[in-house]
Amino acid sequence: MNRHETLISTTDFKEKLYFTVKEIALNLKNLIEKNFPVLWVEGEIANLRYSQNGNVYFNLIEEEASLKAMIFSSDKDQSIVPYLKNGLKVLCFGRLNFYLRSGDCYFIVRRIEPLGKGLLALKKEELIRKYKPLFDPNRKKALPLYPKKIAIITSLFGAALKDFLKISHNRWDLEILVYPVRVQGEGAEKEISQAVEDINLYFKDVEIIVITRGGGSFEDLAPFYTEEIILSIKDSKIPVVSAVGHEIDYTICDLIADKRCPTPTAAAEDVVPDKEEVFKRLEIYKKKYQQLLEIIISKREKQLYELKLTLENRNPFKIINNLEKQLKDYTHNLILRMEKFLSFKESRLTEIKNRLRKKHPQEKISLEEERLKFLKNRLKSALNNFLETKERKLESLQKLLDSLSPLNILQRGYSIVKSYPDGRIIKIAQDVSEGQFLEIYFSKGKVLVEVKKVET
Amino acid sequence: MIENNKDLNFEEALKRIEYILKQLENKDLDLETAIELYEEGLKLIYYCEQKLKNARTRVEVIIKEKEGFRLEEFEKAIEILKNGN
Amino acid sequence: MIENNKDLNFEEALKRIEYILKQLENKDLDLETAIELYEEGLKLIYYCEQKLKNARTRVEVIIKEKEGFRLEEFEKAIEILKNGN
Amino acid sequence: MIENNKDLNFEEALKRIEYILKQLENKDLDLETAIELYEEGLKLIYYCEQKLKNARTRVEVIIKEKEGFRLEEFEKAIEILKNGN
Amino acid sequence: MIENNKDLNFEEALKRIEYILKQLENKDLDLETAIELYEEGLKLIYYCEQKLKNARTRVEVIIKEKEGFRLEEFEKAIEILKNGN
Amino acid sequence: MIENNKDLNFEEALKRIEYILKQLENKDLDLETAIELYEEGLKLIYYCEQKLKNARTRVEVIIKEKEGFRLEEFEKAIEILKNGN
Amino acid sequence: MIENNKDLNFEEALKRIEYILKQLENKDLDLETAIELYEEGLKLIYYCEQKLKNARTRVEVIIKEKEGFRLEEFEKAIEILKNGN
Repeated sequence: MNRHETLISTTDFKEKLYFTVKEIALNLKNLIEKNFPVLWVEGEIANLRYSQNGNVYFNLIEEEASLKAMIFSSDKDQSIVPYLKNGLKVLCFGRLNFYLRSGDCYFIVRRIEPLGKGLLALKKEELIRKYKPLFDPNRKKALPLYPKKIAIITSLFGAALKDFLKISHNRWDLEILVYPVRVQGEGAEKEISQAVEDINLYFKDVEIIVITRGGGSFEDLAPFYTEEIILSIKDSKIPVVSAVGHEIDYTICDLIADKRCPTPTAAAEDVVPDKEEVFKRLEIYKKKYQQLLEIIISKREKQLYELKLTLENRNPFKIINNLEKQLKDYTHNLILRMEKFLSFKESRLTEIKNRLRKKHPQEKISLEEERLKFLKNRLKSALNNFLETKERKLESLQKLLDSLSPLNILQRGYSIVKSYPDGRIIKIAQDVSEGQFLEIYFSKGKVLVEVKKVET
Repeated sequence: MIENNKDLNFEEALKRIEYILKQLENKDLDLETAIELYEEGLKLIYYCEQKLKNARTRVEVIIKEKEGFRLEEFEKAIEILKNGN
Repeated sequence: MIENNKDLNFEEALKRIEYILKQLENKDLDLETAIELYEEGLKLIYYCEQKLKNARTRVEVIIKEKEGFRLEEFEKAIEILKNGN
Repeated sequence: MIENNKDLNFEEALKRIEYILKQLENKDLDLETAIELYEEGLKLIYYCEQKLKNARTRVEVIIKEKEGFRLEEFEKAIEILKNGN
Repeated sequence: MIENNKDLNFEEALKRIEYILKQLENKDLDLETAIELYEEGLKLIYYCEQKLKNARTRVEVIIKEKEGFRLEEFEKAIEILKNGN
Repeated sequence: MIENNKDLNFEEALKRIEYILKQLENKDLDLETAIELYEEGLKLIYYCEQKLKNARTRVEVIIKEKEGFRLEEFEKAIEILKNGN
Repeated sequence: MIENNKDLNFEEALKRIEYILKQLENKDLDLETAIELYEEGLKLIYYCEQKLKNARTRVEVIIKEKEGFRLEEFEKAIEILKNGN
């Protein structure tokens, strides 16, 4: 601002009607280049572009104002160019140059410094962008929890080492190798990278590498923002712990390392296990073991006891008792059924006996006796009838005979004369001789006569 | 005409009597014959009467016998019956 | 006509009696035969009466026996029955 | 008609009695047969009664035996039963 | 009917008893068979009772033994069981 | 049924006991089997009790041993454990 | 289960101890296994304790020479480097 004022005051306008282009251009060139031999300009980069010939062009702007700027390829500050980008606020060092032919005024930049974040931040951002895959948390190696050997890369005389050793002293059964390096200044990053490579190559039994240093200025920490650090840590087979710089700000080394600790003290606490803590843990484990085993055994004891009770409950006595009862029932039933069977048979026999009794032949005998009596009577009466019939018949025959008796004529007065004693019937007198006896039959009675005389 | 009447059984006797009665009904019958027939008839009738009387007596005897009967006797009787027949 | 009456059982005897009765009802029967039949009939009746009497006695005996019975006796009886039959 | 009754079991005896009862219902049955059947029936009934009496006695004996029983005796009994059967 | 009862296990014996009980409900069963069944039944029941008595004793012995038990004895027992089984 | 119980570990023994308990709940279980199972069960329980007792003793021994422990001894023990296992 | 414990580093030992703890948290763990694990665990814990009791840190400095590296005791190294530098 001060320099601007000076420029205006020294440029006195000469009274002239007109100027030629050349006059005014030369005048401007003179005015600008004379008044601003070298200067620092603060502004924001815009319209950044790279030309074929390697020159870099951009505008420096501030609100409405803009200044064309360029870096010649021969001049350009190689370390910064990669970090340039639109919108970046920078402080540029250089001189103003007016070009007659084009009438342009360019600020020829010799050096650029970022404003705000600073160069380290820029570098960090750029390196992060470049090696993005390497910062993937998944790539990070796990640290052995109980290392036997670790290596520390640090300055032998720094406070960091003192702090680290103080914490780790007899904290664990551990071998600590110190790899002394410079931790600041030109080329320190090369020593550190070399150390990482050496340890990887020659001390393979080292389990953790710790890179540490105390806090310092940006300049001091510059080695930890280098590509060398990234590449060596990336290639390390041994996990790397970084405890570099500020507690708040992470260096590139912090980011690429497998673990970052804010301070050397914290690193020691993190990397070196605490035997007291492990003792405590083991003590707890012991107690837990005891408790858990007790639970297991008690559970089994309880379980077994319950099984025992159940088994005793299910002893075969119950079955035996039931079976005995069943057998008693069987006995009872058997006797009962046999009794029933016998009773049935007895009642059946009684019934049959009664039936037989009813069939007693007595009845039949009586019946037959009756029948016989009847037959007897019939026989008697039959014979009687027979005889009576015969008698009656005989009687009638007799009567008939009587009625037909030749002697019936005697009733009428006839008589029958028979010779006597021979009884011949005398039908004619001739048959009679004198003196002969004759019997004369009358109807009633007869007489014996002697023939006196025969008349023929 | 009159055969051995002893051999004549009751029925034959009766038949003979009936025959005699038929003869006697003949008016032309010779008196002597008639008287002979008549007498024969009378005798046959008597004979039959006697037979009947005997029969009745025998029946009574049989009935009486039965009461004094024993099984042995019965069997004897059976024997007698068999042989007697 | 009368067969061996020992073989004659009760029923046959009765039948014979009935036969005799029928015969006797025939008026043309000869008197002697009638009497013989009568006698046979009576004897048969007697025979049957005896049989009935025996049966009665036997039945009474059976009932009495049964009360004093023992199994051994029973078996003897069975034996006797078998042989006796 | 009576078979070897020793071989006759109770049921067969009962059946025989029932058969006899049926026979006795036949009116035309001969008296002697009837009496014989009746007698056989009575004897069979007696036989059965004896069998039942024996059965009862045996049942009681078996129960008593059982009370004085030992396993050894049982096995002996089994032996006897097997042989005896 | 009684098979070799020595070989009869408890369950079979029970089944046999039940069978016998069922048989005895059959009114047509022959008396002699019934008595045989009855006797067999009672003997089987007795047999089973003995078995139960033995079982009871065995269980008691097992329970007593258990109290005086040692692991070695247990292993011996296992051996015996294995062989005995 | 009892396998080589020497090879039976605690858990298997418990399972076997549980199996036995389940079997013993079966109403149709044969008496002899029930007794055998019961005996086996009791023996298994005793076996398990012994195992538990042994376990407790062993735990105590382990704890005591630990007190007199040296690292070398530990490594010997490891050796023994490895071979013994 | 126990691997060659000689080769067992501290971390593995602790892991094994923790693994055993997790196993023991299973209440249904087999008894024999539980005791074995318990014993192993306790021995491992003891092993770790012994190891820790003797825990020391040794600090050495890597000194780069023309032909490789040399390890130097810390104090001495400081001396050397101070003077040499």
